[in-house]
Amino acid sequence: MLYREAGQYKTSYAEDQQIFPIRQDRIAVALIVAVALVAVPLLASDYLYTAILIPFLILSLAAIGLNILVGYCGQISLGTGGFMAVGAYAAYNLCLRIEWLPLPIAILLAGLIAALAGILFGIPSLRIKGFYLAVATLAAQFFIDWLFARIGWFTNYTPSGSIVAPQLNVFGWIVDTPMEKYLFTLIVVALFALVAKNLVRGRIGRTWMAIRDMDIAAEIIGIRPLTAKLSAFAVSSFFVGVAGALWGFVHLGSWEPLAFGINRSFQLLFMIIIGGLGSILGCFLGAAFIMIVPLVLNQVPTALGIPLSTASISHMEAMIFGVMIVFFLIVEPHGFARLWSLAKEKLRIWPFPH
Amino acid sequence: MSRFNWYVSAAAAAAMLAGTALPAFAQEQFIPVLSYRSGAYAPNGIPFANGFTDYLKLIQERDGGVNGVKLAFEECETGYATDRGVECYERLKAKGATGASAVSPLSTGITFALTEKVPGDKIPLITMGYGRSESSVGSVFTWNFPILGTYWSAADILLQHIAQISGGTAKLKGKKIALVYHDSPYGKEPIPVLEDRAKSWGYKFQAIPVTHPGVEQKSAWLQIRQSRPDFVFLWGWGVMNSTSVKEAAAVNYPRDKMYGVWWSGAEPDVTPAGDGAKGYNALALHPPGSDFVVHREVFKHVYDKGKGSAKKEEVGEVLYNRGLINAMLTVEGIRTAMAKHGNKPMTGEQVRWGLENLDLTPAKIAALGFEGLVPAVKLSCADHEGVARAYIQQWDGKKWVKKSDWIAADQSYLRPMMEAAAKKYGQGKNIQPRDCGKQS
Amino acid sequence: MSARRRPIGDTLLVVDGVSLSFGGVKALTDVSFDIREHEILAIIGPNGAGKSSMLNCINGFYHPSAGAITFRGVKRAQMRPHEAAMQGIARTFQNIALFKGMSTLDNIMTGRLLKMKVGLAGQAVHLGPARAEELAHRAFCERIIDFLEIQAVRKTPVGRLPYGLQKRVELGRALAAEPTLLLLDEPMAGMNLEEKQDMCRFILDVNDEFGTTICLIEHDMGVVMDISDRVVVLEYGRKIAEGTPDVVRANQAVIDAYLGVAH
Amino acid sequence: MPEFLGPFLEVLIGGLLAGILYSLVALGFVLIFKASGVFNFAQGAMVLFAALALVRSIEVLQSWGVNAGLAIVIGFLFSGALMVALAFAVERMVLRPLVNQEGIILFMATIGITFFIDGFGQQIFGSDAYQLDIGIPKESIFLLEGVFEGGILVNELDLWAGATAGLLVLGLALFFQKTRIGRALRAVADDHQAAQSVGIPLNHIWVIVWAVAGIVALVAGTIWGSKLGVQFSIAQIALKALPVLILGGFTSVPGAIIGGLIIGAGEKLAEVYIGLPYFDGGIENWFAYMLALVFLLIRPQGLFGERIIERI
Repeated sequence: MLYREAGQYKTSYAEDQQIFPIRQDRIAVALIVAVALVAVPLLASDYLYTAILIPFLILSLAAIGLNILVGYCGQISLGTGGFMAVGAYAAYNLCLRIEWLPLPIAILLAGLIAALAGILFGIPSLRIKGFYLAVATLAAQFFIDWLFARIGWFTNYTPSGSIVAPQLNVFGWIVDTPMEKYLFTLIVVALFALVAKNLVRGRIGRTWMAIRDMDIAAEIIGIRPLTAKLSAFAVSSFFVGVAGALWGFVHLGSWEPLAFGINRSFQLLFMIIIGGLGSILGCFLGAAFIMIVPLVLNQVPTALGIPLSTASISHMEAMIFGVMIVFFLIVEPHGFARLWSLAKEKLRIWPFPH
Repeated sequence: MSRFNWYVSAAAAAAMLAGTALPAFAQEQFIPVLSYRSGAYAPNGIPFANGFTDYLKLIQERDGGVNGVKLAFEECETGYATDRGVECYERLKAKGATGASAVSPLSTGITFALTEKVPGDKIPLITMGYGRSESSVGSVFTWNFPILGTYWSAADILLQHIAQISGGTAKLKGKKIALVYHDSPYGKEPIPVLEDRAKSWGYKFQAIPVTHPGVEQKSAWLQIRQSRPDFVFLWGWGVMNSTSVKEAAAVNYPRDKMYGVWWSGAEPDVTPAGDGAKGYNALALHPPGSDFVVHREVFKHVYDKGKGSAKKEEVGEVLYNRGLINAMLTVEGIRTAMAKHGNKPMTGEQVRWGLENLDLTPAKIAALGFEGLVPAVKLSCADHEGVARAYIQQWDGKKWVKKSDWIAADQSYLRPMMEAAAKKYGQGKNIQPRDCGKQS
Repeated sequence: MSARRRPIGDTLLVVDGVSLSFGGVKALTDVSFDIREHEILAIIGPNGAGKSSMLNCINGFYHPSAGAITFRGVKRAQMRPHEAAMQGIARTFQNIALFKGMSTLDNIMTGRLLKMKVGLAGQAVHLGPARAEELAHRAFCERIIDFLEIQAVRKTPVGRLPYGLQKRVELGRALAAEPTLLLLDEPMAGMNLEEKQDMCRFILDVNDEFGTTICLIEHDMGVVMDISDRVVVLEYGRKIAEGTPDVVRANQAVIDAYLGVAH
Repeated sequence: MPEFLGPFLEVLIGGLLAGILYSLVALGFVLIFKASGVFNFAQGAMVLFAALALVRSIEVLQSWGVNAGLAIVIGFLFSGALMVALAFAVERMVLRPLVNQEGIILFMATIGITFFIDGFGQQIFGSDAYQLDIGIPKESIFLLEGVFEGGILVNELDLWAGATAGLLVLGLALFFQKTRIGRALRAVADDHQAAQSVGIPLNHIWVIVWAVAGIVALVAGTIWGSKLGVQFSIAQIALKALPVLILGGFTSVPGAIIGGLIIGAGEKLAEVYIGLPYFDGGIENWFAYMLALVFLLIRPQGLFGERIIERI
């Protein structure tokens, strides 16, 4: 009864094409925004910001980027970590070499540079598909890892190869406390999530999905596979690159290439499979899940009086992720996002099933 | 984006609140333990973590804590990954009555990341025998404590040793020295010293990287076989060490011309190579073995109660002992702080003071049961390293044999380098160096 | 058939001596015919006669090994399918080629992709021009949805629709492109009588209301004879007859090859 | 003899022998792909799992006082049985529910299997590094010492690996050619329907092929484990086998061998002659991938790929 749309009539296509056409959803979203912007800053501890919320938000953004490529355009990539690295190192070098450049602009430019890298490594997708492409994207991952570890220029010849992000100065707003970092991340991620939603529900999103669902038919209705695939690589890498820059600048503060290694790529892939391929909401759900499982594994057994060793926890983590991946692929390839919308459909007619 | 999401955050928040509210023993001193017991570096991470936690358990069981203040600790698995290390740090830094006392990440990469974070959180960062070399300069790196040695010290000690056995630094002219290193901040640390000395001493220096995790070294060692360096320094970690020793054996590079840093000189680094490891040298920060006083105490108060972290026969391994020492330094830092601030849980800031004023005299060390394991060490505002000395040990196929006297790092050479590097770092970060003359 | 609103006009597309072979197997041999503006042309023939191959040549999916295709007076070189689409050729498939993960509405909207012009940045903010454009095209697609009577399944993923409806959606997607020439590959295959009647009506209405030229492949002779203006008969990759339904019906070669078998 | 030839040959031979080790892992991939069209990302994890099972069971048996030789035999039987059990479990719990799904979905499922096996194996068998010594000699041999100064270095263990790989390929070839099951497997590779008509249910075929791949993983694990010690890192050699597959083709057993040789030799030569002198080294990690990628763009079906592969 609480969640029903009866009585909500749409009198124009514009109304019908809102992101959240149902009133309850809009209320919920408004509530979440209020909670995220007001309640969280009032209540949260530094721990919540720095260990959970900030990485959660940034990884969600990277997952959105990856989902555009995998979930919307159907091109699998195992090189996401590499493109995050491109974003992070590009932002670092832009800030380092062009001192007057405002940080937000540097991050956007870093995203564009990552997009260029994405296009470059996306070119093979025109000839190869599926796991051949997956292997090709691994080439990108390993090459980029090497590039930043080995070519001193990118790290300003730091002897250790570890680089330190500059102070976060957003047009005069010095972002340094965890709360400020959280708010900054929240704003950036929310804006980009909106942009992503706009893209996938518009022309370009339909282009990608057409390529994903049936590339031959897509070509016959006039879609150029070249532009469609490369635009997906570019947009995806842009998001991923921005996320990489945030990861380095806001979350880590100091990093080395291993921070963007192949494990990161797998982690993001897990997020979108578990959260839901082809769903922006799913990226957030998947990221939340991946963030929360280790925490639960840490807290719950201890609370129950059966403490696990850290090794067991990390093994359990791997096992649970593995099982969840297989589970979702078998039961619900659209992940949490679909479960959520099924739940909504049920709620919509509850308590009267017909 | 959805209410589900909000529930999740709310649940997480609740869990956090519960988590922080849970310890009813509000008067505990909390020590975070960043460890790695799984993944590619587990063989080295496990003994270290065992030693570290065993010492804390010893203090708990035998003494009931430090000066009556109970210790609490929690392990967090970093997998030797920087991002997970940061996450662990964030997760643990605010636990306990007063937050984390001090953090020992056992990873140079994590150290670099945390160096940026600890000044804000006011938690001292103990990097015993690793970390940023220039962080030895305490006036700039207020919160870093690379006690007992840095990689620059290690490189210098190795160079001194080979100069000595070659018959003086002049004899090194024209010699070739290769560094086989873990391609990470850790492995890259010694390069500046080795390059700088190459200029003045006239040896040829060649750096050969090995990519994480270090199981692929064939090309590196074929290269060494061809270029025939007079000495090979090894800066490896985890499986990379044993692989290097094996590959050296495979290409017949004389093992006794190989010198590992003190992180490449533990049992798991040589035993996999079997007889191939015979003759391999490594730096030792401290001797191995379980016949020191502290081990007797650990057996008596921890293992006999069935509370040990390791198997009994693993007690006394090189890295186990290093874990013990690292934990002891942490505890003594806390104890020193209590001497000034009273017997209650110390904040990170107070522990920092304690570490900076740490003065472990031989008598104190003996009392702690570490006689023969740890040299006398005194830290100060200017010097966070305290003492930088090591000896060369050689693997005889069964055990490590001491091959040289203790060699102290040449501070007259290293200090100016460290200070210059620290100054550069400080300028980049706008840090005003503390005036150490004024500090008590 | 009632008097049509738009009389059959000039030649729109000329197929001139087209041959196609796959690794030695000849799919089409020297086929020539033309398609005239506003007409409904049917291509018939027994299984394996090369009908689908012919359509594939016309929309650039296959490249003829010999011969030429001239569309609107322009002789085309090798072209890709999307180029054919840009020139105004749309088609449906024998085995439905819809985008299964997308809703009916989205599928039909993909037909409008070529008409949408707002750039990436515009779409990203989704205000002003992008929004206006989206709404305008939505309105157009809604007209098609109304026309095809699939309003009820507007938001349903097409993978879940019954076969007959999927065929309609596919037609809708082709129509959304406002094609000059519409190629339909067995639009009524696998349908029951009622569905077939609906489909016939849609085809005739499309032809009548929008003046779309239609070239279709169909097996059901009754349908073919009813709705087409002219018929081209293929057998073993060769054209054996061409003309109005009545002429073709009377052709001995056709009777032998095809109708004879069918009856 | 020109002076550079000795070192060159040495790097070349070293690379070829390293390549054979990659081939051993690649073989497992090929078997599964050939028979079930599944790109099994878990092959590397299976190598680790098998090696852990082997080394730990030998250790336990010896601690019970079983003599070394017998312990090794029982250890092999036990780990072999475990790999067969794993094949059953994978078929029942992953492949069967996912039958008729797209290749890419199955691929992602095997990534899930990878993580599960990694965690499970380490949880049961421990995450430390273990020594595996089943008596394979590990000495270095120096060939042609009269011709080149210092001779050409070859490692005995690598020679053993080469011989094992050769035997394995021979065995697999016989298995595919001469046995009824083998022929059925080949039929499956071409056409699932045809396989049904041979009279072996598809499910059984999957179990068999996963079990065979498991045994191959055990062999690879034994050799890699003897070489490197059994620890987590050997799961990551799977990543080295991927370029080999692309080069050799996904369906060709000889392709896996030849591809391994080319990748092994190529990356070592590149590292020694390009990487270390000009780029401070480290290029071998991506060089194999780049080599494979360039190759892929020119010849998508691989060296020995049958026809044009259905690129899903």
